[in-house]
Amino acid sequence: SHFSGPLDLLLSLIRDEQIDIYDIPVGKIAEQFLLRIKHLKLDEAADYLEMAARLMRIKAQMLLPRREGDDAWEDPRAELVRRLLEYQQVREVVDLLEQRNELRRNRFARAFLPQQLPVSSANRPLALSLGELFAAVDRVLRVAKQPTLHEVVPRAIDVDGAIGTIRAILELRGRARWNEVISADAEPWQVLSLLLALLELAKAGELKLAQPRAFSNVEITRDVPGEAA
Amino acid sequence: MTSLAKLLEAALFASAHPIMVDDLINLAHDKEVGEEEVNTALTELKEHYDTDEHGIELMEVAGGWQILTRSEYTEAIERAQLAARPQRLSAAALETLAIIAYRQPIGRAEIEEIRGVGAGAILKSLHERELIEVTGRAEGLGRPLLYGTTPLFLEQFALRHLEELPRSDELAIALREPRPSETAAVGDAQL
Amino acid sequence: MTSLAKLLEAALFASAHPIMVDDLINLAHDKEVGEEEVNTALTELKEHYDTDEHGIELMEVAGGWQILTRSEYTEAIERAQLAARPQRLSAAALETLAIIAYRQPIGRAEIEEIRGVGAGAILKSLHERELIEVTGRAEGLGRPLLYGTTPLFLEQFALRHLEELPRSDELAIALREPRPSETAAVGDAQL
Repeated sequence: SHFSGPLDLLLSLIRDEQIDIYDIPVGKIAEQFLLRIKHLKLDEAADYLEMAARLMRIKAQMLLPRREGDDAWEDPRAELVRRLLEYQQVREVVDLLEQRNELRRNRFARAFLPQQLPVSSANRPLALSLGELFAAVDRVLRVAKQPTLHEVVPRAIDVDGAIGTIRAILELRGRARWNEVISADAEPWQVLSLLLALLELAKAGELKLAQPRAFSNVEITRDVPGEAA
Repeated sequence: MTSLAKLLEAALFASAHPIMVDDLINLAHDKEVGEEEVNTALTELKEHYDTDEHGIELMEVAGGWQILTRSEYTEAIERAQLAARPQRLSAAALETLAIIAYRQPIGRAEIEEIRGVGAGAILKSLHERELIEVTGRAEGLGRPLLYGTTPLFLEQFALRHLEELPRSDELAIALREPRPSETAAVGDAQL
Repeated sequence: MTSLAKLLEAALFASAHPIMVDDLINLAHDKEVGEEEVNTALTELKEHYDTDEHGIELMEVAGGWQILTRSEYTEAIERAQLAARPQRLSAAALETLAIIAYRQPIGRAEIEEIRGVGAGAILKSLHERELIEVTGRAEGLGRPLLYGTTPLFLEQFALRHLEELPRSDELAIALREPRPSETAAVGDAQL
């Protein structure tokens, strides 16, 4: 794919359709996003599916009734707009970096170097000061982990978020495999969140989990009410 | 050419990377030679390459000076397999570099948040190419590694220094300006 | 210079090895350019370097043609490299050195645990610089090497003895002596 990620794809859709980024018709764009990732065979990539799920969530939030003149109403699209604008700026910098990189790629530096002098960095004179050493001590003190105490990182696991993602994906596809709902280099907390979310949903009877063989991919199937469990 | 310019030329020819002005001053090994003299000699050398029509040129890059071949000869040299251009970076790698260049020091989670995709493999490969380095660790939980760009990044992107990149508020937003009512929601969208 | 001479200059500059005349002819990629034209261009380039007084010269060496720095500058370049500004230790190296100074004898695993990053390369370079030395081996599985500081370390920091390092109650967690209860676990970490 020539898209570098879901935001890239989304931005290109918005441009192609000449959509006002501050007033994205979420339903329409979500549909097109799904069509495009299916067409590009990206619909098995966790990052793209997550974006699809996010769009579906925003669409659902947009449909919630709100009272007339409700000042506290926050546009569910605001966060997405912020991220798209931020990403747009990244793309601009990339264009610039690409130009500069081409400028340099098209020039060769000197390749032949005279015999390397027997001056390894190790026998160059050193400039050391006690002040620097104490500053280093200070840094170590400030940032050092307690030796031997294994820190349990209470990183908030986001089970609700994972539940939302799984529900949205199953709504779209009916079934999915483990590696399709989480990216290969996910952080442990993300894996944990997903696992807990799957167990939660299985317990609630919303889906079925199956693993044909030990260590094989877990298959997630939506459990349609009325169908025999 | 003056003897200082000749000396600088010899030294620049003996290096594959830019040489800092301070190091060029040291090279002269002469108390009379300071920054001003070196800059004059560099200008002399640069003008000589430009006006005498050479196949090489002197460029200011990554905080120092470097002699490079002129771009019009690149294709012929590569075709003759006398030297090869480095591979282009992928769009994903360039995006990651752009984010790090502007936000350094920055951790992996923040990069992933901005790009919306995992960054582990890309960070590893940028690190292997010595375009980024670990500059420290963040405070707080998990103490994630923080990344920054290297001098080689400046060199490979023909930048004199990081400040040569446009400030984030100078980046034109290709999309239209927010309406006043929206400013709050999108105000912190800058890099 | 003629455009052929400029092309040859760029190629000779960019090539890691001397280039044979045949390859220089190929480089031109032009049926009109044969040995005679290349030799003329080489002579032009050589004379340009000689008469314009450059810091470099074109030489015919075993295997072909090559641009080299003039020998009268070699010494200056070498001297400059030798007298290069004194190097500073990186923040990472200083931190590692600080940990070793306070906790010696200490093993690599414990250092890595305190700093949270690998220490192999840094230990090697501190060792090469003779700022640290192996003082023994720990008990336990693998019998890991233990490091301590050297007399040169004291000399470099103008310390008479290690006790001159401030060792106060304020020295918190990382640099304090391990509590007895932690010792066992520290030993484990050195596996």
